[in-house]
Amino acid sequence: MGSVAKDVLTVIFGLTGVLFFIGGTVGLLRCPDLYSRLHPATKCDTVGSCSITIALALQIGLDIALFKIMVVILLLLVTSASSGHAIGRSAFKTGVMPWHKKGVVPWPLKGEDRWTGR
Amino acid sequence: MSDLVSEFFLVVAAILVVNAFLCLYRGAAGPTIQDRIIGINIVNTKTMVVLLVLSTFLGEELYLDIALVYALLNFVVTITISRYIET
Amino acid sequence: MRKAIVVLALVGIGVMLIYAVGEMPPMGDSGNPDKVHIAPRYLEHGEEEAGASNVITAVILNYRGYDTMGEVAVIFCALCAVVAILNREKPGLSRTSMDVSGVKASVVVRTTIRFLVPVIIFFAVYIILHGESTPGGGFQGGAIIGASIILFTLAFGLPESTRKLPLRFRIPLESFAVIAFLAAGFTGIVFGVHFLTYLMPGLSEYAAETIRHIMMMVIEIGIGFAGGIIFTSIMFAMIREDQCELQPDSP
Amino acid sequence: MKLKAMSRTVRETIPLALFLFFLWLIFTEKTNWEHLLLGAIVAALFARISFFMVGGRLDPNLNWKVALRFFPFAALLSWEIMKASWDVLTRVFRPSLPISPRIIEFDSILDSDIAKTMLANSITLTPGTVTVEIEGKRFYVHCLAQEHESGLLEGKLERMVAWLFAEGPDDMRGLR
Amino acid sequence: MDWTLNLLLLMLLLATAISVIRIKDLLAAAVVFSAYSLVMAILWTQLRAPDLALTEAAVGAGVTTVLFIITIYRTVRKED
Amino acid sequence: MNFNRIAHNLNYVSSVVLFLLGLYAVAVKPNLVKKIMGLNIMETSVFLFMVSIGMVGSGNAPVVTEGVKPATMVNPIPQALILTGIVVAVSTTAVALSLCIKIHEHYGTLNASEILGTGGPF
Amino acid sequence: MSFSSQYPILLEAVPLAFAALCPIVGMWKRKLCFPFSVAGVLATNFFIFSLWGKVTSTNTVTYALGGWRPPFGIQIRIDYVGLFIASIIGAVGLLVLIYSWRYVSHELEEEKCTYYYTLYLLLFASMLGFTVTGDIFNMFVFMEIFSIASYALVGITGQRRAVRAALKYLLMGATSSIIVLLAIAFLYGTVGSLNMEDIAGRLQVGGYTSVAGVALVLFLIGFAVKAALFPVHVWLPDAHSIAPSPISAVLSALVIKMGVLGILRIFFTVYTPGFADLSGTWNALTQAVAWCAAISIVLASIMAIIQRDFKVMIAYSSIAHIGYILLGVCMLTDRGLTGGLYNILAHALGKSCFFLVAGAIIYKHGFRRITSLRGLGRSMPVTAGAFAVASLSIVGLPPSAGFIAKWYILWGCLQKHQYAFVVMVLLGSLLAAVYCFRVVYYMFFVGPYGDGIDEAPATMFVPAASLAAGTLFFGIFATLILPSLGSAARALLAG
Repeated sequence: MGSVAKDVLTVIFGLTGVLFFIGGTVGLLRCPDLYSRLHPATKCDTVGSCSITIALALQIGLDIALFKIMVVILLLLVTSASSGHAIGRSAFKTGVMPWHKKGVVPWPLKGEDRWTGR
Repeated sequence: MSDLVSEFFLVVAAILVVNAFLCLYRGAAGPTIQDRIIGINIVNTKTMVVLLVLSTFLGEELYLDIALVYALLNFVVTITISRYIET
Repeated sequence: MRKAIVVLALVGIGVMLIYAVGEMPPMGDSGNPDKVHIAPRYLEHGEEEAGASNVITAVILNYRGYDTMGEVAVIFCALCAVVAILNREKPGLSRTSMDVSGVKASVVVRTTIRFLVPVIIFFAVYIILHGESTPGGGFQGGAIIGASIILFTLAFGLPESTRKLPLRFRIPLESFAVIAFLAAGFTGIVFGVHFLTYLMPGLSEYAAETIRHIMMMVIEIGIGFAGGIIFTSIMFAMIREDQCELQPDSP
Repeated sequence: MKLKAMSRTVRETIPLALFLFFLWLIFTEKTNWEHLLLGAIVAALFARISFFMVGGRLDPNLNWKVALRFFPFAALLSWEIMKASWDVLTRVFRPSLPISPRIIEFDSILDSDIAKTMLANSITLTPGTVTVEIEGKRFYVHCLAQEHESGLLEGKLERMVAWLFAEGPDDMRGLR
Repeated sequence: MDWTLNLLLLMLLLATAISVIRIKDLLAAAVVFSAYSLVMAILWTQLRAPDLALTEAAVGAGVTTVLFIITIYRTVRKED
Repeated sequence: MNFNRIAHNLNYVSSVVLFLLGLYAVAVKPNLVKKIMGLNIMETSVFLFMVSIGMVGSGNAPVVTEGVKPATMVNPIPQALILTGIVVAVSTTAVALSLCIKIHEHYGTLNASEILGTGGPF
Repeated sequence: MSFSSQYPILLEAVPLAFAALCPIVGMWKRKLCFPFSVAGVLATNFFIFSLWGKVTSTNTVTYALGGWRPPFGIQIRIDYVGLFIASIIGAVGLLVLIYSWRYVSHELEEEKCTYYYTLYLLLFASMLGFTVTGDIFNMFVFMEIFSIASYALVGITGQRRAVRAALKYLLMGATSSIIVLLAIAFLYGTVGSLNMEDIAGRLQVGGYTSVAGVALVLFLIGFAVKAALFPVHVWLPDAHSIAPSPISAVLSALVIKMGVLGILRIFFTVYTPGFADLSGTWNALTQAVAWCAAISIVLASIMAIIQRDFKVMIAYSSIAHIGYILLGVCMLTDRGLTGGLYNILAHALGKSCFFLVAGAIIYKHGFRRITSLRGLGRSMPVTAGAFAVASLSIVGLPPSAGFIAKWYILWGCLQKHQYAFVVMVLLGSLLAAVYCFRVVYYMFFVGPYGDGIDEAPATMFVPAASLAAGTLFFGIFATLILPSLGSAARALLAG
């Protein structure tokens, strides 16, 4: 691969990553409630960081640092999914109702007591 | 690494820091505590990516360890808070 | 009223500090007083004199090792202080509000932590052992070990953690860092050189350097593990809630 | 008897030790024999310690077959993740913000902890869905829009995970 | 460019510090405090101090924040 | 005052501002945990100040590697001192927080003006 | 290298080692903690007093840690003043430790006793380290150790007011520590060194003088909080009166002296008096400290008079005595400085005796009101007698050590023609007489007298009595140390 092509690919991947990150930020600021904020937080950031990692990897080449970056990214995948779940669960357990549009039933209500938890 | 690309990465890092600023707004203003955690979580992820970028740009692999520690401890804080809230 | 006085005093201090900052030598200049006096020697001869390619490690373990001994004594002291104020957890009896509430950690979190804890502790050990050549060292690794144990406690509860790390195991380890430092120092005294000298006289060069390496590594490991256990004990003492104490262990 | 138990312990520790040694190689970047020896000792020691900490093997459902099957699974999953992020991205940037979130619940066919964890994490990372709670086999998932809900209830991800861990009824497994 | 990044980080640091002091919910303040530590750590990589960045990430973001959270849960959550 | 140089020493100035913010929190905020956070902010500001002193423009981290001359490395001494400082800070924080827990057990509140009574500076 | 030349480091390393081993011993057998720590303090005392001969013959003993030449490594530097204070620490520390045996087993839960002794040994070791070190950052580290240990020891009982006092102490103490660290940062940024003598030499060369001046102010603020000087003394009355009595004794007798020692080191070793460029700032600051000290003498004495609680009264008296010491120091004459240093000894002995007596009374009877001390002169003759003798020293009457100290301080003020200070010192002594002799009056001259003797245990009254005897001894045989103290003061003033 020529050096110019590599640089172009780097820039493309980097810009994609930045786009995803900006998307995450915008989503975080625009979404109406915390459940919907979780979506951009967990997804866009993960993809964005993966994309930027690919851009970096193109520049680094096959090096031991690449493996280290991959370990970081793997860890990020696992932890961001788990922490997203943990945050969502803590809200769900404490009875935070999801925001919903008019006419949409946000939750197949089975028993009222679920929402009266602490 | 050519100069252009390193400049590009610095711009990326700066954009990410600006992004982190905006996320911090959610962290500081979010109505519920979970909102704040999400905001801070994103700030942390961005910080980590900035570290990765900086380490490549400065050519110092030393900073990769720091990024790894970030990823781990971000998780610790999130789990601690959410675990405490839900009980 | 009080606030006004405080703000006034703050403005006074602020003006004084800003003035001093304005008179400071320009930042980042390599001709500043602090960069021409002692630092050059550390940077140039740090590796062969002190035996660590990370100059910071060379400074904290060798040139200013006495400070680090004080630092270790500080965390030991903090542990004693916390334990003296809040008491130790009682084996088999102490609970946290999480344990009592009966809400178990989510299965996702539990499984993830189960997989992550070995990796985190291993990473901490890597950081401890490689303090001489890369950033990191005993204390940082210790903090990470502490964090991983708190994760474990959050997922599986305090009784489980205290069963895995019982008091009779933790108490000797807590003072291990200070003891390791003092042992290195007293070795020097036995050999008839100054306290905290790592190069022993009367040995061949290779043997002396090997012994220095081993001593520094023992100190790093000591700081790391003792630090981790100290943070763990502090957290256990702080997590434990007295009103839950009387409930016996579940079989 | 005791010897047998010991040999079982050793056998179950070895994969973890190998994994940790691999991590050590990545971390240290040095290949002289002192570092390798140190790495081997530390990896063995810490495999043993973690064995003690988590009280047995990391997970009984993990074996070599799962490790081999993981690679195609990961490839498929990353494609899904990419689609998901693009979807969320377009929704977020649309001025009208076309979302209509609700929480759905369904029963999973999966049984073991690790499979449920994998499914939950995959759901969290894929189209507009976040797992908010697991109670036994019942999953509670927050969906961002109608399409996501139907996509989830189709059960593609679940079948993938079932295939990965060789769980659930036979006709439900498979990569499609 | 380096200078700009430095300036941005310093502003971020000040913003986090001010919000730590201003937020009434102590738990939220603790969370923002961990972000403060992380920004500090990145500033330290800018100042070529990798050891300190590692320490700050491990101690400031990990141990100190966890201690704060534990304390807040054993005491009160709202500042009054 | 040397305003030109003040503008040049941006890190110094922001660390002074952080110091004042922390001191403000310690002195004025009624909540004890908030005070301790202020204490931490003060400490980090001093750390930032001290490490900035040792900075060399476009320097390298003080780790001896190939191709890096000692002359371009930053000063390692402040970094080593601050490492000790961070440990001291976290120890103080731990002791202070455990005292807070004990105080809450006795008083049921963490409001300094209720606990200490008015009149004291803290 | 001979073993005796290692004494300067063994001085701190030995108690630290005992402190580190104490929890392990306590885990094994809880009863052994006390003899173990006594052994540690005794061994340390041996090293301290063995150093006297060397220091008096060579003036300063230095020790390079790790074998590094001083500006590159940390140096231990024991001069006459340092050894003088170290000896006070050793002696008072030993007596108070013996005293605390019965007291602690009476007041504290059994589980906490181990950590009481550990913290006590850490406090002891770090005060010694602070006293003898020759490096400002090392000084900061030791300062933090003894600060944390004393916060914990104040609140160790876990009672309502104790915890409150401990937190108040902690907030002020930690703030002052940070200020000291900031000052160290400023100083390091301008001179690039951390060794005290090296800094002194490099400050003489000049450059960045104004920053060094600001650093001096910050140092002064920081150490003044530790020493409880007038405007920043508010933490002291609470902390010292509510702590367990042996701890009050150590805090009053030794820990606040560390702040004074810090000021001494900064004023006379780091920023030497002969320092040309900064002498204006330097002189102004000494004047300011002198005025603060004089105000704190009068104010604290008045506050002590209006107290009803016995221990709070003694605590306020400590603030007044810090005022005497700093007033003497800031007169900048050899007489005044000698008097200030001598008052460190006199106050350490007298004040720790006061607190031990108070502790014995609380142990025996459980009351703290001054008016309820009636008739104790009969029922507890040794304890009350020790109080009466020590109060001579606190008030400053012959033949006690306090008299010599006050005499020299007055002499110093007269040398500088500062008659306002003379008046304030005399007024302070008068007020001290009022609050001390009121207690003595209640003890000896007011009934109802109990029937028979009801004395505290021997491990409690013997330390108190020997401290009281010490005040008399150093009053009568003052010439044992006064001449060398005078020459040490002259050496400090010469820079």
